[in-house]
Amino acid sequence: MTAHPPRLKFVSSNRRVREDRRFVVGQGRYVADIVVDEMLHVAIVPSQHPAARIVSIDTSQALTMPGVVYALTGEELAKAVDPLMNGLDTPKVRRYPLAVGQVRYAGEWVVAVVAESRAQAEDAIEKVRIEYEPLPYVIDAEEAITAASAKVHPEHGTNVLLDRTFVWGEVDRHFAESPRHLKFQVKWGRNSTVPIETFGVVAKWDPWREMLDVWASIQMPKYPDQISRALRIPANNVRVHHDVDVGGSYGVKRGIKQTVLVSHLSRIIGRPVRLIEDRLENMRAGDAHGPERLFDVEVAFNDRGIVKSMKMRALDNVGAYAGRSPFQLGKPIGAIVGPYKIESVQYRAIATLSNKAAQEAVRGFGQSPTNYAIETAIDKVAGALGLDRIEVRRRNFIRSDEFPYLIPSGTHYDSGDYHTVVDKVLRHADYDALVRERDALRASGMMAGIGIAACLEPSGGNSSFEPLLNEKNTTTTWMDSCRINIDGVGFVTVAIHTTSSGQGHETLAATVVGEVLEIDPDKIRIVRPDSLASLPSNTPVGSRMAIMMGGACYHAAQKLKSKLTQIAAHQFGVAENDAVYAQGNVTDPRSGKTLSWIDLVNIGHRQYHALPPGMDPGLETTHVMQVPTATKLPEDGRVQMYPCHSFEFHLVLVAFDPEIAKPQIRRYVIGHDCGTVINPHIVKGMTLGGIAHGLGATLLEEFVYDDEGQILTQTFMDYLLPSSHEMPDVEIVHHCTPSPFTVFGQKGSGESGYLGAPAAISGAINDAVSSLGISFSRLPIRIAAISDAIAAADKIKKG
Amino acid sequence: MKPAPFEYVRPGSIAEACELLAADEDARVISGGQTLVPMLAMRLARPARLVDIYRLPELNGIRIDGDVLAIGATTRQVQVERSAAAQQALPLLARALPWVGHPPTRNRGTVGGSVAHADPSAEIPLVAVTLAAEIEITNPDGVSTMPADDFFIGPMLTAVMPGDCVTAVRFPIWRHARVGTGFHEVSARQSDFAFVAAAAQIALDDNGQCIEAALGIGGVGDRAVRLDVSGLIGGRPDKTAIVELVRDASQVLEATSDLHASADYRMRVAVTLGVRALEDAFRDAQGGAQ
Amino acid sequence: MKLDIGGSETIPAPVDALWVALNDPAVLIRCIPGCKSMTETSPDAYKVEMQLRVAAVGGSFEGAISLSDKDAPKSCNIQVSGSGSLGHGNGTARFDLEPEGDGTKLTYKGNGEIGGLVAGVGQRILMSVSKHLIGRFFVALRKEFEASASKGVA
Amino acid sequence: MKVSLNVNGRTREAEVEPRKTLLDTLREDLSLVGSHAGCEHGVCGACTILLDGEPVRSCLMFAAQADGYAITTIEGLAPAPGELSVLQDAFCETHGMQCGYCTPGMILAAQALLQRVTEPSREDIVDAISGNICRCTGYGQIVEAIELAAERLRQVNMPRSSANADNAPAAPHGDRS
Repeated sequence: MTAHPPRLKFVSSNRRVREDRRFVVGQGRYVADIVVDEMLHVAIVPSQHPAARIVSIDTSQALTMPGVVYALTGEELAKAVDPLMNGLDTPKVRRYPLAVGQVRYAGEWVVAVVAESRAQAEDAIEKVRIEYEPLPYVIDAEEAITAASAKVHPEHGTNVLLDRTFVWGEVDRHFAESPRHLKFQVKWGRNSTVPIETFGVVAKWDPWREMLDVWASIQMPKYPDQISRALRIPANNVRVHHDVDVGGSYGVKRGIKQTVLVSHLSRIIGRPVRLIEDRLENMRAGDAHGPERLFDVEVAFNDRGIVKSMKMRALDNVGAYAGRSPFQLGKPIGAIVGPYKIESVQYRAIATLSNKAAQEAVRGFGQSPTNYAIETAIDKVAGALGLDRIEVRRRNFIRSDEFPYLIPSGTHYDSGDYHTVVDKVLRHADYDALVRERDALRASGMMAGIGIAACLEPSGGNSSFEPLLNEKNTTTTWMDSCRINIDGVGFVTVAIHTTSSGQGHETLAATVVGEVLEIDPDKIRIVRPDSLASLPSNTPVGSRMAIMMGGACYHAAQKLKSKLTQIAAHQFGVAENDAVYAQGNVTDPRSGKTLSWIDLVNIGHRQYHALPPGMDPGLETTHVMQVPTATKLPEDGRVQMYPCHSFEFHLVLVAFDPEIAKPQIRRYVIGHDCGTVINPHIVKGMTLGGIAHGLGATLLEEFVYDDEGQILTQTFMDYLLPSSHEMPDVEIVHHCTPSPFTVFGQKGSGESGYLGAPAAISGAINDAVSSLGISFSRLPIRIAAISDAIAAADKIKKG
Repeated sequence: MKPAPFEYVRPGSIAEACELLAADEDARVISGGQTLVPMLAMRLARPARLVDIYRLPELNGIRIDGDVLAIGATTRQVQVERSAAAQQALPLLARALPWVGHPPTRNRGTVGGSVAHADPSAEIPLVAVTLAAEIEITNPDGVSTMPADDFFIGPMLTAVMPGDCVTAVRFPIWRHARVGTGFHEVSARQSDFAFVAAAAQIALDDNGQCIEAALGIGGVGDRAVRLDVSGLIGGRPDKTAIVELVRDASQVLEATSDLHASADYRMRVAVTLGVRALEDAFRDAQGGAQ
Repeated sequence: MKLDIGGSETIPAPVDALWVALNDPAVLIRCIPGCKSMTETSPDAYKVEMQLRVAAVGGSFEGAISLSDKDAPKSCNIQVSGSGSLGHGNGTARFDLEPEGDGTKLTYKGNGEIGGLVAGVGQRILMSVSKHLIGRFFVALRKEFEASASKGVA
Repeated sequence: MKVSLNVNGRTREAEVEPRKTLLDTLREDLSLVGSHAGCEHGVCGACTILLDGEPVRSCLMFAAQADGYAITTIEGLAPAPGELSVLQDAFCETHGMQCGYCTPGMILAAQALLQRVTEPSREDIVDAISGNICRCTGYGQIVEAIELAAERLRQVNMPRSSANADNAPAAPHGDRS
């Protein structure tokens, strides 16, 4: 299936990103910009308790407030809709958009009030009286999985949603045979992507046409299906508009509960209803929270630092409902050994409920915390042996001649050249000089450290983790699609079937189609039909658009090129293979005859008599693409996960004053290999943005709950996103190892920064404090925590 | 996040503003709104009436009044930042201002607003306390002043009574030939609330002896605190002496803990930054003579 | 979040008079900052409505106050719970009265738990606001007796 | 109450509640939806507009307070339909955005800087946009865009030379001081 064009004209060139033009003039069309006549607005009454029985709800006073139209309780809603989809087979963990009978976390949505304006709805929610009977609650994951803990869903019987141990390879033997072992614990704090746009949705039910129109800030696979199921209406009554710009997602724009809520309200009130989460609603109970994971890792290695085997226990605190989050323990199985030749792995994945907000998908879908744990392990192996951290990585890396490489958990890695990327980075950074700089900083009284992280970005997402963790799920495809049409005047329109959330899909599609058809991509129109007019798509989750949408566009364009060539060959009286397509025209080299684009358009659209026998008229082609390499259900706990694996190598110099302890990133170099780059601007932006996101996770960002189950980070004054001041200049070193499984050799590139930066930055801080005999094992590493630990260590030294 | 309803009034004079405030205990002053509006949006604050003093001409402006730099309450922070007179007369405030919020909030935020809201980590109140500024308060009875130290009580709490309106901040100008300043702050991000901020001002005589010294610490506890560093006066203290003095003086601080920083951290760093601010101020004063 | 309070105040009143005052809703309405009404729901239990205002911060609350373990006129426990737009809170405190000179030393110690909006966005101000409110309570309580004392003289 | 606002050179009237922010008024009453609500408490900067040439948070002021100023929104920057300003074009050239949500505020913050400072240093740029949070880009290409625009504007302005802060149109509104 690989067909690398000999020479790429548009792919990999520094073309402008076409979406940008509308954004710089303020003409993006976000969901909050959409105005539907007669639209009503929703505000939400949040739970103030981490766990409580709802004794009574009195909305009577609220209903008398100006502009108020309706007040909906969970009990009423639950009678009219089905529970939201639950990925795991845990039927008693039921989730509705509003709490039913009981609240399970502080901030949970309890009552929705609908009014003529958002301000009026907010006035009215203050008048809703709810009587609660507080119940025991559990916040900590280790406590939650004990038998004695308070149960978040008593009917489920336990807080454990998933507890599965996989053993891939001869772990016991490898541990027994290895001369050295070490174990450690690290914790990944509950952070997320927190886009600047919250989730928003407008729903309009038309009872006469039996049509639910939905405009939403959405990036969710199978979104219309889930709405239809929950609302118990036919899926072809749900029309999701894809021409809505999404103000950032990176996984979190799921919006099912929000959409079911407003859709139901529109259905019963008979007017369009809109919910744009405000920041408080979003931070407390939007789909805003990501993994919160505790790792216990044990590795077996030899005196040369070769890691033979690893045992990993990952305990994820997924919050009060199942959501999609437990699957975030599944995806890392596809790269469970990172870029290393670890021969066997024991992996215990535990997802536990707790009285915190439900987690949703976040950039990397669980890979980022796991990568942090793996890289920490490699650092610790080097530390235990007194070996150089880079050398230990080199010794363990899969070599470029070993691809495709089968890892113990069943995935083949497609391609890579890790050693070369590392060499390039070290050369670019002048590593020896960097070490000297660190040592000079130390000599001047600063704490300084170098951080190193390698990481793999599995890309081209499929859903193999679903059947792996839930046997009732037999999904083996996560297709994506493209349709191309040449109109009667000769202009090209490409239909793609996702919303825009910053990844430049329109640019990608135009570039790929332009490349294949050899026409100017800027002349190609890209459209996003609504979901009823769309071909199947699984959205940009799983770093998959370059591979899957790019692939679908490529194949659809190839089909179209072939059709044009066949039409011309028929006129020339030659076989298709003997006619030559170039820049939209087709030539018969032997006769020297040429048919121009316009000639071919004329035939395709108007001259049925000239078409090859049996060919359908019109110039339209469609391709629905299967994820490369993904074909089978799991066997014996092993499965081929994502097809492609980008590689990145992060090198960081961090310095800080020992007392103030505010880490300053002095140098940040990343080696980046995502195969063939389709648009360099986009890949660069993804890389830098991912690093900023990873920096946030390492130093600043966390959804914090206090011991009483209250969320302390409800605003941007306490949940801290990196600003331009915190972000260092990043130097990117490119390398290209094409994937053999994709049309141009491209791989995914949206997650790498977030995957590697936490390990690299925390590694640098740990290097800086290593002489004090301390290290930090919990993210985020706050300034005060560093300083306090240094002060304590100094005290012990002095004492 | 929409505020609860309120009435909006824009009085034509400060006298009228004070009458409005005195007549209605649910009325609040609004000026630049950079602190108040977020509280309104979250409905933490819910006045029935906002009395907008932002455009009262008599409240805006920076003027030197003998040995005092008087900054009108509605003077925008950016105006002070760009004022040559303020930079010259009040170098400590000039050093602190870039730490106040970020450029867009300084464009609208006022000096009086920052003082009236009394955030414990706010820089302008810290400078006011450090330099023993006086807060000018106008009410229907007239104009009075109050030492900054008495004015600030705790977070969001000041000695302002119903009917009172902060109308100016009067910062003393040090007229010595050799004045130096130092300002240090640490926060999670540069524009965030300070965990600790330290402001210092020193005056030296021609022989390099310290003749006046002030040090204030903000962010550590409920309010900015002026530390007693009079021990510096009359000497030419070295680093060890400064460290000891600040360490002793900082005993009066009471630190709070929150999710971002521990009380221990705040206490330790208060000393560290206090020392650094003083050292900078000495260096600055010495350099100023050359 | 948890909130611990504690302290002692000297009130210019004999123990018995103070005890009576502290059990008198009319006095409490005057002394509890922002208290708008107190309705007895059962012996020693009241429904209260409050309109809190501390500098820019303000909100209305509905709640309940009850007294228990009374050992007149020496000590009692007080339970408070309430909720409103800013959040909810509940707490218990113990009061001990002992004579001190002409007046009474009132010692209090208690803890509470606060949830909702203020727990999340108001942490930085909560402790100090609660101290301030307690302060206002005692100022008002002292005034009660100063007022009655001056009345007595007249 | 009725407010009269001067937005992008036009006088616009709206009937609003006193509690309505300038942001919501621009978006809902004047159909200028390029200014975005991100946090609504003054931290993210997505709602940035220019008030007499200076960037401010439109979520932190009420429409009732906004009369008498020259308000510029992102819709007021493009010189003609289909034509980008130098700064907007530079953002496109370096791809200084991804999802585009923070972009209008970011561009207006940069616009104010370039009006005041013709040769901004990297630090000037970083500081000028430090109150505008971008979750997508990591800021690198935004800083590049502003550097590029500054350079191009200098070239455009070369013959006239020395355009500096003192005669830039965006001086603070002295009429009110």
